[in-house]
This record gives sequence, structure tokens and C-alpha cells, in this order.
Amino acid sequence: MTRNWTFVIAAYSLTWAVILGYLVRLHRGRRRAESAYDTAMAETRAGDR
Amino acid sequence: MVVPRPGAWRWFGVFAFAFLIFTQTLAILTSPPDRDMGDLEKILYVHVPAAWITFLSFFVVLAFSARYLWKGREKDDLLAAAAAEVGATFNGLTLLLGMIWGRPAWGVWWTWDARLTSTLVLFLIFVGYLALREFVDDAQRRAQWSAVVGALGAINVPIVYMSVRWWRTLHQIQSNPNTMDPAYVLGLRANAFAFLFIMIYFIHQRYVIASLQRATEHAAEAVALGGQQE
Amino acid sequence: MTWNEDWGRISAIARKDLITERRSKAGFNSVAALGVTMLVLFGFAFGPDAQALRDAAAGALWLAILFAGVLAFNRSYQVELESGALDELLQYPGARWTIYAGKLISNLIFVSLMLAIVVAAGIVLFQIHIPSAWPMLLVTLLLGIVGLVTLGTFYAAMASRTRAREVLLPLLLFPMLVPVLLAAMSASKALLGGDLMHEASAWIRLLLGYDVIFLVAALFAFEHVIEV
Amino acid sequence: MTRRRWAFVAAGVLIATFAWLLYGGIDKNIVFFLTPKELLAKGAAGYDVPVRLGGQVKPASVTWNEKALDLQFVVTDGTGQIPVHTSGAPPQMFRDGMGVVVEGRYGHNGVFQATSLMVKHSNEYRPPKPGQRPGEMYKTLLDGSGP
Repeated sequence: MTRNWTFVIAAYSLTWAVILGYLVRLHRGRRRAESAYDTAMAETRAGDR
Repeated sequence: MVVPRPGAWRWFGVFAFAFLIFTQTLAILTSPPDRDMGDLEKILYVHVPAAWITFLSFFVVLAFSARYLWKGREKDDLLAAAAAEVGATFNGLTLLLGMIWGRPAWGVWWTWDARLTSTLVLFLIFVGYLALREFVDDAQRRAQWSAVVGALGAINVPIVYMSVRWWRTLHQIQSNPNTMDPAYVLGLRANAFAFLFIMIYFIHQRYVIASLQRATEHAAEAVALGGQQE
Repeated sequence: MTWNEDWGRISAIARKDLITERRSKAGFNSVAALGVTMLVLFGFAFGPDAQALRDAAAGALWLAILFAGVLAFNRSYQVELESGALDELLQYPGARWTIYAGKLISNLIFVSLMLAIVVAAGIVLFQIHIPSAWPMLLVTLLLGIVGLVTLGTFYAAMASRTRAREVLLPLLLFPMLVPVLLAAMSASKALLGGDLMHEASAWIRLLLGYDVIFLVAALFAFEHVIEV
Repeated sequence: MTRRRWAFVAAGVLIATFAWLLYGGIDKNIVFFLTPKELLAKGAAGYDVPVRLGGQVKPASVTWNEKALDLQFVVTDGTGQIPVHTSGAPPQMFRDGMGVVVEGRYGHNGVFQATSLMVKHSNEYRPPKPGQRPGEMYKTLLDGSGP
């Protein structure tokens, strides 16, 4: 029975590792994309002037 | 290109994760150990929802790819790509969880069963899809090609399932809800919804990133053309 | 837009590809040599035991054809890409699917010839007893390469125009070909073993269905692939 | 306009072919494994060719030599029975009365030399139905596969 719990714990840890890992990746990607976008827009406006 | 900004979506994400924690705790605490498998039955609440979400995501890919081919709107392409990435993530998770479950329950990490083989092939098809997107630089070409590859990949999946079923499993009888005790059904359904919310949140986030990147590229092009924006 | 015009385009493209191939015999010869080399390597892998070789023959043959075919598919677009002829080809009026159909026919002829060489080598190397149901085996071989070439020609139109064509074509194509290879191998294996389980005909029907589905889908989708 | 019409034709062909593959009775006339009775009825044609043999492990017929990884048992379908010899450890679910499918050749010495051994159970993820015993699973195995 204890051996079964090892597998159950492994399964849940893996699930959370994947979900949280992907969440972190998305948040980082979003922050990077937003700052790149803001920089690009600032440049466009500078170009307009 | 309209760039979405955060708003209600942030609260949706918080809700989705809170709901997932709730349903998983509920399922672990309320489900009785199974007669044959004992506590291993608890893996059901992560493995099966992950598998359902995989198939649902790839169905979303098919739907948006088809609409892209029909209407040619960039938004559909980015949504299809977001769903493909989320789907591939859950697909990989499903396979790994299946192995963790298979080892104690069947005694093997892997077997050439129809379900297992076709899920692996599905994963490979969408790894190819994501690789194609990486290797094509021109935006329109990338959108057209990946829409076609996504749609053809989706057509292939039922054929793969059918062929490997004939190949190895010799008409194994499909599982159905009647084989499950009601004590398990509620936890499974609740977790399926939690995974669904997570999927929607992930796809939306991924889509926002992709559209920000596209908007940045458009802006860079505009600068290169001497600030001639319309 | 009549059928005659379309057919004229198809046959012109097929003829052009085959003439190019014939002028540079090196292409065909080296691809066929690769196929035979693969068979020799499989022979080493499955050991000198004649019975084990015979059991593995169907799988080895199809894998040899698959690997050699992948080279052929990329080649069929590469020549045009290098000379910029594909862009010119697209300038001409007329339906785009005819380009696909033409390339499909030339690739089919190319792969069939290669198949003949590989199968002849396989019969000798793997000591295959030709079964009495050899017409069925021939049908299996033909349907198998139709499936292989249909998708191979289609995906090569994309992969050959990317940076990583050597990796991308197999990565896209092999998972898609799982049913066709599985069906072709299983049918061939059953027929070579005398088909005692009467399973070959089911696999052949699966092959036929697969060929129809992907031929129609590829003819229809090709326009989206080639025009950008 | 013509392209639109072709789109409908193409969709029709795709759906029809799919329907044919799924419901066209492709696997209705197929036997995926022979029962011992059927294999014995083949006579001389049944010897020394690759076949799959399916049936129930005859109770109390299993001899398992752990050191030599040598497994012998008898497969029966109620009327016919064939002794099977294979090497390698049996799957976990293998036991008396279980439904099995073996791949291999029926030798002239009257022993089926198996290269692979598969245990069939009724479903993958879930516990068996209440009251379902291996003997009944063997029945559903036969019911699911045709004649």
C-alpha cells in the first residue's frame, strides 16, 4: 500500500510541476512580450515626430 | 491588430487555480480506495482529465485551423497555435501520468496498446506542428502551412487509433461510465472542469503573448518603412 | 478550365520531373542503393537465422522504402527551388492542384521503380518464399506506396522550403504515416506467412481507405500550401 | 464557385470513406485469433505457420520454472486444447482461468511455441464490474471478436 502512495504522490507532483511550470513560462513570456511591444511602440511614436 | 490587455482574465486565472486545488483535495479526500487498485485509483483524477483536455485542445486546433483556411484571419492562426502548444503540454503530461499509473497497475511502464500508441502518435504529430511553426519565418506562410498540418493531423488521429486497435488489442472492450462507482464520478467530473478552466486560461494567455509578438513585428516593420503607419 | 487542359499540365509536370531524373541518373541510382544498403543493415540486425529474417522481411522492406522515399520527396522540389523555377511555375495560369498531381505521378513512378529493386534484393537477401497469393501482395505494395507518396509529396512541398528540411520532413511525415506503414507491414507479413488468420484483406481495405482520404485531402489542401 | 462545389465533393468523399472504414464491417469477418478447436481443425495447414491462438488458461496446467524463465500451460476453449510453451516471465495478471492470446507457431510435436503472450482483461482504467471474474472476462473476450 505504501508503495502505491509513492506512485500517487509522484503523479500529483508531476501534474503540478507541469501546470505550474507552464504557468511560469507563460507569465515570463507575457512580461517579455509586453515590454518588447511597449519599446516598439515608443520607437514608432519617436519615428512619427 | 488589437492587443488584448489584462483585466477580468487575471481573475479567471486565479479562480481556475483555486478551483483546481479545491477539486483535487475533494477527490483525494472523498474517493474510497478501489478494490483492486487500492489508492492508485487517485491517479484517475489527474490522468483522465489531462487526456480529455488533450483531445479537446486538439479539437480546438482543428476548428481554428479550418476557420483560418476559410476566412484567413490572423487571429484564428494564433489561437490555433496557442491551443496546439497547450494541447501538446497536456498530451505529454497524459503520457507520463499513464506510465506512472501503468507501472504499478499493469507491471509495465509502456505497452503497445491502441490507446497508448495513438496518444503517442498524436503527441508526435503536434510536436511536428510546433516544429514547423519554429522553422518558418514568413508569417503568412507559417499560418497557412500550420493550418493545413493541424487539420490533416486531426484527420489522421482516428485512423491511427483504428489501425493500432486492430494491430494489438484485439477488440478490447471499451470502458464506460457504468463500470465506475458513483463515488468516483463526481470527483472525476469536477476535476475535468477544473482542467478545462486551466486550459482556457492557458490558451488565452498563450494567445495574448503571440498577438503581442505579432503587434511588435508590425510596429518594427512600420519603423523600418519610415514610420508610415496607417 | 477543361479536363484536357488540366491533364496537359499534370502530364507536362510529371514528364519534366522524370526527364530531369533520367538525365541525372545519379539520383535514382544512389537512392536505390541506399534502399538496398538499409536491407543489408536490417539483415545484420535480425541475425543470420533464416526464419527470423523471413519474419522480419515485411517490416525491413517497408522501412527501407520509407527512408529512401523521404530522400526522393525532398529532391523533387529541391531542383526547382534551386533554379527558382517553382516561382515561375506558379506564374502560369491554371489550377494549382495540377502541380501536385504531376509531382505525385512522377514520384509514384520513381518510388515504384525503387520498390522493384528493393523487393528484388529483399527476396534474395531475406530468402522470402513468394506466396501463392502474390497478386494480393502486389496490390498491397501498390496501395502502400500510393499512401506513402501522397503524403510525402504533400509534406515535402512545405518542408523543402524551410531551413531545416532534412529534419522537418521526417518529423511531419512519419507520425502521419503510422497507419499506412502499419497496414502495409501487417498485410505483407500476413501474406508472406500464408495469411492463415485471413487478416490481410482488412489491412488492404484500411490502406485503400487511407489512400482515398489523404489523396482527396492533399489535392484540396495543396493550393493553400503552394501559393504562399 | 467551382472551388466551393469541389469543397463539398471532397468533404462528402472524406466522410463517406471514414464511415466505410468505421462502420463498413471491415472487421466483422475477421478472426484475430484462432481457438484451439479451430487451429486443430486446420489439420496440416495449421502447423509451423505464424498464428495467434486465443483461449483460457486451463486451470492447474501452468508450470513455471523461474530459474530458466520457462513457462508451460494449456490453452483451452472448452472442447479443444493445445499445450503452449514460452519463455520469459508471464504478465502480472496471468493466472489459472485467465483469457490469453499467444502468438507463435504450432509445432509438429504438438506444442505451440509462443513468441508473445498477452493477457486480456475487460478494461484498462477501471476496476472490473462487481461480480466479474476472470472466467467471465474470457467470455467477453470471445464475444467481442466476431463469430
